[in-house]
Amino acid sequence: MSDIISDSLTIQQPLPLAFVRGEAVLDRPEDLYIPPDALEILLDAFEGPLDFLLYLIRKHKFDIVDLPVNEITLQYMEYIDLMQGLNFELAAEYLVMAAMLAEIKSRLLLPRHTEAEDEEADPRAELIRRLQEYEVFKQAATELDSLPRDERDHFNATAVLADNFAPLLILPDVDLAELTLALKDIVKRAKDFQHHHIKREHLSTRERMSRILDLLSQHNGYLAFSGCFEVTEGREGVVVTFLAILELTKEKLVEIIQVEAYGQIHVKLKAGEA
Amino acid sequence: MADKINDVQLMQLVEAAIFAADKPLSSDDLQSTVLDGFNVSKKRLTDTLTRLMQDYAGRGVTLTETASGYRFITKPELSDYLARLWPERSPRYSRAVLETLALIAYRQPITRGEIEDIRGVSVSSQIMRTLLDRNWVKVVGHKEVPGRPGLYATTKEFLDYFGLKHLNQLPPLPEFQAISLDLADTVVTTGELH
Amino acid sequence: MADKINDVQLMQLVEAAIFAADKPLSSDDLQSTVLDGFNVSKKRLTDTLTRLMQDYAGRGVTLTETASGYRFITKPELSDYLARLWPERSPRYSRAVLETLALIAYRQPITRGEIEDIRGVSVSSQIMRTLLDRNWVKVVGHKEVPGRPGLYATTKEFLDYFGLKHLNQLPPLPEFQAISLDLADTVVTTGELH
Repeated sequence: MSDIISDSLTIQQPLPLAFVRGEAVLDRPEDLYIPPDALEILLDAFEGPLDFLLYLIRKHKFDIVDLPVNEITLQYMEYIDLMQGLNFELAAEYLVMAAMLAEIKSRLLLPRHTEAEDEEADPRAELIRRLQEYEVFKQAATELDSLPRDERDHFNATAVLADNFAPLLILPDVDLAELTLALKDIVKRAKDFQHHHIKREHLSTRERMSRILDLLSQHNGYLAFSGCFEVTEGREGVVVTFLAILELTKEKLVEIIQVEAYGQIHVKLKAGEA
Repeated sequence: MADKINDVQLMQLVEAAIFAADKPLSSDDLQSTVLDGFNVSKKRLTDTLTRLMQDYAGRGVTLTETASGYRFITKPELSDYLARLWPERSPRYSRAVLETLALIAYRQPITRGEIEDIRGVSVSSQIMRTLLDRNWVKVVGHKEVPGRPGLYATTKEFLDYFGLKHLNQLPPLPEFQAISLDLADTVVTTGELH
Repeated sequence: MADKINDVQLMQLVEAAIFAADKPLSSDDLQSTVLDGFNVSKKRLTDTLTRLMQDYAGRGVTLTETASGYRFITKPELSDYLARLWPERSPRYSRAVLETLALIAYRQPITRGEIEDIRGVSVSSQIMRTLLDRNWVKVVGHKEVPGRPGLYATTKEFLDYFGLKHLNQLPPLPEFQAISLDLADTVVTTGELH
């Protein structure tokens, strides 16, 4: 650390800085005086050398655009030296800035040829630009901090869900092919342990059986035989219904009742089924 | 200190506190937090809460007092719609569910026992519940055998879901027809008709 | 399906949804969830939201719109009292965090190196972590320079947190004062003056 310091100081060789340092403590302007034990705390309050420089400039009511390098460098070096003297760990950025200030100062002191001036930028220009830019964002940060924000200026207003709330359940999709595939698996398994009958019963009859049972349930389990038929279905439909009723009878799911000869025939669900 | 607070401010503060708190707030909670230092009488606070309840009576959320305090709760009538804010995807159906559904579709009306006989494994109540809850199958009657087991058949919703007009639009399964799955030995020959 | 919903029901449903949701809800969010199937026109929904805003104008909570959508928040004037509900909340952020955030907000997309150049100090990983963990900033790409450093930008959550709808609602940046160094003069005089 001290090596870096002596390096940066050598850059300022032409300046009587050692002399200034000797006078520093006595000459410090009152508004800038900070007790040494508060220095570390002070430094913590700055966001780096640009922030610190801005503070010095503002304290002296200088204008950034007219950066008085000598004054500022003087002040800056005083603090840096003081802190070095007190063995404070200074962030490298502060030392780099010290070097930069010293360099600007020395360049300003060099005599220049008038013809070359147009091409050669003022050595302060870059630092001024950086100070200005930093100050803009420093202020932007303050404004951002003053915007009303969550958890400090406003809080989320929420309501809890009523007791009867239940999340929407998205049910799985099933493809028809999955059904037939499942059935093929069953058949494959069944083949292994079943004896084979040839049976060519068409689905329509089984479906109609379901429908008649359903229809009967809706009519308290009792329906006129003719009521089971849908004449508009045509001959084929009537035959399917008839076969379904016979099949249901055979499986003892329904009874066919006729109280007297040529009387009304009824279909009844077995055993008081309703 | 006992600062003044007018009725409007009091109501806004109580309202905002109950909305913002992450748990129900009792009158005591309110007094010891947001109202601390205002010296609001018990009666005045109760009146404020009553007034708030009235204000929210016709709204989408209502102020309710529960055992642990006051909180805003969404109107129960809206729950079905609010449910769509948090959809939950249920897992895919198991092989057992699909096989059971297939058997009911192709062999209806069929009892659970018959399904078990054909599948060679037992069919859990959970499987039947899944299919019944989905409204794809229903009990259309009971078989007159000991225990009177329910006879399952597919529903109109089942046909609608699979885009079918009739069951006979189900893909034909030649292998399935060639093998007898009918353990009850009720072989009928109706083949000529269709 | 396009079910009917009357104005009162619509307002209650929208109100309850915004109160119940755990994040702000946009018009699109509302349409695709709670209003799905109701066929509510864009205008009708906007009118409903405007009406709700008016209804809550004098209350302790207000309906506001930020980048991600609508939500109810407590009235800012009440914050000092409401803060007593959470004795140790309301996180404060250091100047370093705020300056870094301001740079990302106004100069996005920006690399960490560029932030360091402007601030004149290094930006600790801790600072970036704080901003990333809060979901206020995210890496939106990489700059095509050696090391391919991440380019940071602010998020919708950042806007929501600061109650903004768009980035252009951020306070305008103060203008630079033009650098007015008269080179010929200053170079000569500086040396003499100091």
